[in-house]
Amino acid sequence: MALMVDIVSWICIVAGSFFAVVGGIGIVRLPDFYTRMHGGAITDTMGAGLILLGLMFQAGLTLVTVKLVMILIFIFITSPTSCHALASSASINSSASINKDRSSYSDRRDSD
Amino acid sequence: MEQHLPILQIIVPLIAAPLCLLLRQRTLVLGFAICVCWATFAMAVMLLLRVAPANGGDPGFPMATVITYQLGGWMAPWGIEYRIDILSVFVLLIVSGIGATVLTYAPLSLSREIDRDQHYLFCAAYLLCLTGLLGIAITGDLFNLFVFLEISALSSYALISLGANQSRKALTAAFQYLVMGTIGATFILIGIGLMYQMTGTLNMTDMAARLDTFGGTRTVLVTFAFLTVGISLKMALFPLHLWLPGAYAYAPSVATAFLAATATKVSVYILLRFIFTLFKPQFAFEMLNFDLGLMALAILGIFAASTIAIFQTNIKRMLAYSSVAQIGYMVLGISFATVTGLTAGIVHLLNHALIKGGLFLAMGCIALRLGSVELEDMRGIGRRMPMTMFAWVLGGLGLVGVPVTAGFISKWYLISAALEKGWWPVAALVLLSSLLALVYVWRVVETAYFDSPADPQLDVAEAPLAMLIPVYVLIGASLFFGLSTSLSANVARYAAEMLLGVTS
Amino acid sequence: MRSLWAAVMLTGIYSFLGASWMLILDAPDVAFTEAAVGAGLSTVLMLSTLALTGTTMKKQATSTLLPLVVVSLTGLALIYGTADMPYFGDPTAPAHQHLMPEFMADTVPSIHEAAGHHAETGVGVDNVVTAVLASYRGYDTLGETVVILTAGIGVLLILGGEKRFSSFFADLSLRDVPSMRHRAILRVATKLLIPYILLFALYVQFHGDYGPGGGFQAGVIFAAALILYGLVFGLRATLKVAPPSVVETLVALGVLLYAGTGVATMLLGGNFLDYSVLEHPLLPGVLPHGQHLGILLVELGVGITVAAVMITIFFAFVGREHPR
Amino acid sequence: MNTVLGLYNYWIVIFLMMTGFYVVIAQGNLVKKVIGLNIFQISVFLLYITIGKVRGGTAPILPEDVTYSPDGLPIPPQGFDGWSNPLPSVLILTAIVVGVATTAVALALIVRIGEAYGTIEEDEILALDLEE
Repeated sequence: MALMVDIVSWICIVAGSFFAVVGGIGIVRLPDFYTRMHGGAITDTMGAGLILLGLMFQAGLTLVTVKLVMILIFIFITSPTSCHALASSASINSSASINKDRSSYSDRRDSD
Repeated sequence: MEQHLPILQIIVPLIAAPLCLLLRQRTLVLGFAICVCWATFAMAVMLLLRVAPANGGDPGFPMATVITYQLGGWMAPWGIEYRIDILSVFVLLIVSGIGATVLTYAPLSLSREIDRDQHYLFCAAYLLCLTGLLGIAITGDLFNLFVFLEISALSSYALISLGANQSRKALTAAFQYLVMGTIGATFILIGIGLMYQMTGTLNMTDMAARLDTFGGTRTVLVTFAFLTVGISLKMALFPLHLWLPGAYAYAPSVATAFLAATATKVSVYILLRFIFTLFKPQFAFEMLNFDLGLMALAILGIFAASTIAIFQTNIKRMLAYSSVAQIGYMVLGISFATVTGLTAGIVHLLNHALIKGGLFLAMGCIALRLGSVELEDMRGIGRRMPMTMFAWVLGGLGLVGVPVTAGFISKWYLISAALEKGWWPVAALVLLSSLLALVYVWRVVETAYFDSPADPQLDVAEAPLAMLIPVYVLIGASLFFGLSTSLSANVARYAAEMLLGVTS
Repeated sequence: MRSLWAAVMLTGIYSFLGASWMLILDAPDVAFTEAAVGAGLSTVLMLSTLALTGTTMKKQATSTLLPLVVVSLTGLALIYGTADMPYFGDPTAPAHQHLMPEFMADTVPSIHEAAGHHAETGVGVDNVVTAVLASYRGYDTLGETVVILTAGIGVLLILGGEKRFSSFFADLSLRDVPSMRHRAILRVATKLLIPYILLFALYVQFHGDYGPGGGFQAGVIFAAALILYGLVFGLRATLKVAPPSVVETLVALGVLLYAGTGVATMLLGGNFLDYSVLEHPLLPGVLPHGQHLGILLVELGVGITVAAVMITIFFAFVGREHPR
Repeated sequence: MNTVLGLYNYWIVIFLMMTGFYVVIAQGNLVKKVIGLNIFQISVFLLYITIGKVRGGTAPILPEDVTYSPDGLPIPPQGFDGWSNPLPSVLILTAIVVGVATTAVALALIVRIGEAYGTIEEDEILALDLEE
């Protein structure tokens, strides 16, 4: 049983780390602001969520798990909110910067 | 309550600063702050009486009295310890005395140079700066010294930036000071960290004792370098002086007078503590030939800064360069590493504080009436503000080192220390540098007395009495210590003997 | 790096990584503070400065040779200095042998013992960092609180105090209205979060005896809650919650509480900040006594001052905003 | 080899410190200078924390059920050989506060300089000062 829990927890942690890395790559490589935000969101939800879940399995039914659940809840509140704030302020203020990003993306494609 | 005197010396101005924020009302705060400053001075005098030898003037009396105070009731080296010897009390006296006199002078000058609704904040910052400087002089703990160094530094950045009402250059000067001061402080922080790593303690006395057993040579060497470079930045030792002229030239008159007279002196005190208490002179001077380097820098600084001072048109800036040169004299005295040399350096702490404080206060009077401190605006000022300019001339003579002034005493000790060691070229250079000082002082005197006023219509009155009295208190004190050396030079001599571990 | 925004954000990330490193090196208190201050507060302050002064810098034209030489020399000197250092983590290093055993064993001698009086020894606090911070070296922490006070006064002197707000209000209403529509989600989320942030601040404030935390961290978190409120609900609403004059009073009161504790210990016959004399007859076993009471009071003073100063600084920066 | 393994942590920290120091003195933009100061200081904090680390030690926070060895020292929890040094942590807590205080004052000055000169580049400010 303990082995099972260990295996499940490590699968979660490794998968979470994998998504965090994928999100990081996304932030760097995706073409414009909005798609990059998608990369950031992956890190927040799948990455952090799975790692926390894995840690919960490690901790068992203790106070630590309660704290981890709280962290998870707060991430689920703050992450979409900050994404929303970012996206809305981008759409209000800096349409120019998005266009610029697009053009730089097409430049890059041309040169590839 | 008497056994708590050491801590009261610090926490009275410390507590007064937040109280200024609560009082807020301008006159109330100013009056309160002035009272607090004088109370601080009174406590410093009481401390002197407890530390000084019972039979006053007799130079043969051994200086053994050291007051310690355990903060929090924890024994040193675990807790923080206040440790007051004759040198600390000497610096405490200088700082609190100047602080009280300058603040007494302040109200009128402040109303001209700073918004009235900022005066309570100014007083709070001034008291914090005073607290920081006093806290440095009194503590026996290296990290505590760093904390108070930063209190005084942060408040002086704010004080200097207040000159922005006159000239925006005050802002850049304050920023430059902030960057260089913070680099200096960070160097000191690195030094403290390495010291702690090598000795496992922060108490300076304990550290000095443990350095003998645990001192890995190379690490201690680097530690020494970082501590000295850091403090040299803070005390504007040539060539690390670049922040000082701007900062003193554009700060409000009151802030300039206070900082010029005290801040760099306290830094010199820290240097003395590092070299003599922490590392022992044998390490610094015999192993490293540190004295020769220090002497070269000092003499270079004296000549370079005095020469630059001659070409300044802004008189506050000129006096600031002169300050850099005077720091050179103090460091030169230290670099001799003899009792006479150290006496010269230490007594010059007091003499220069009085002279420069008096001169900058006189400049504040001129700024009040003229609205300018440029040389060309000062033409003929000697006849219109005779009292102020007379004080200025007396102070200027002190800078040159004319007999009967305090400056003469410093130079006398300096030259005799050089001759004692047989280094007559150094003595000659000191005399030569006085000529440079004479040139820049004379330029002002000539313009003030022998040129006709730029604008004869402009009505310029003598400065008010409330400002003249503090000016004359400082200038008068500098003359007094030029005549009677029992207080200044003898105390300095005791301090020098204590630092070198000589019992006469 | 031409974009200052990016530079500031990277500094914040560096500070955060530094904090993680500190955590690995067994300094949770420091890591906590560094994350809250270096990664949080400093970044916010720098960003608000950038909002006022522009976000790009021009290309570097000056020569970089001299700085490079200076820096290399300094670095080489330091590396030379490491040669005689005890190795990393060496438990026999003098730093871990001299004062530390007494700190850990809670057997630091006090002047009461030196004078031959019987007295309870030690501080009796589980978090040794807190014990050293608030009691053994409590005076340094008073100095630290005064540094914060100095920074608050300095920023007020440089940027001007509350007087600026009166002129600021004129165009404030204009600026607030259009953005409100887009902020519905933000406002709900913020309202949801702020109570928990405040609760967490209180927990950190009063839990410093047992785990990482203390007045400084709590003050920063408390201020962060208010700054968040200000960012989302606008300055006008924030000024109603925390009027600048009240905040300024709190700045002073925090320091006075700390220093006042010290004065109280002096009046009770101990040395300055000697908490062991703080005994009282009220509710034994419920209210803290002696060292515990002293630490509680001074940490509270630190927390109040830090929070109030941070809010003051935030007001000063925001109140400065250009009406362009 | 032993030396490298024993001291590498210090060297990394020294490299980081010097990076910050370089930014302070080489950059002409005032905000960049403050950023450099920040990096410099954070790295010095890391130096202190490095000094305080004891191999096999744990954070100096005693668990509730702590037991003491015969010589009065608390016994570290299972899996650890000792305690890391609390003193550097305390010093750095103070130093962090000093650092942020300096940063705040510096940034306030930059805001005023930006308003007074219209630029925060050092060479442009210098040129403007010389014009006067």
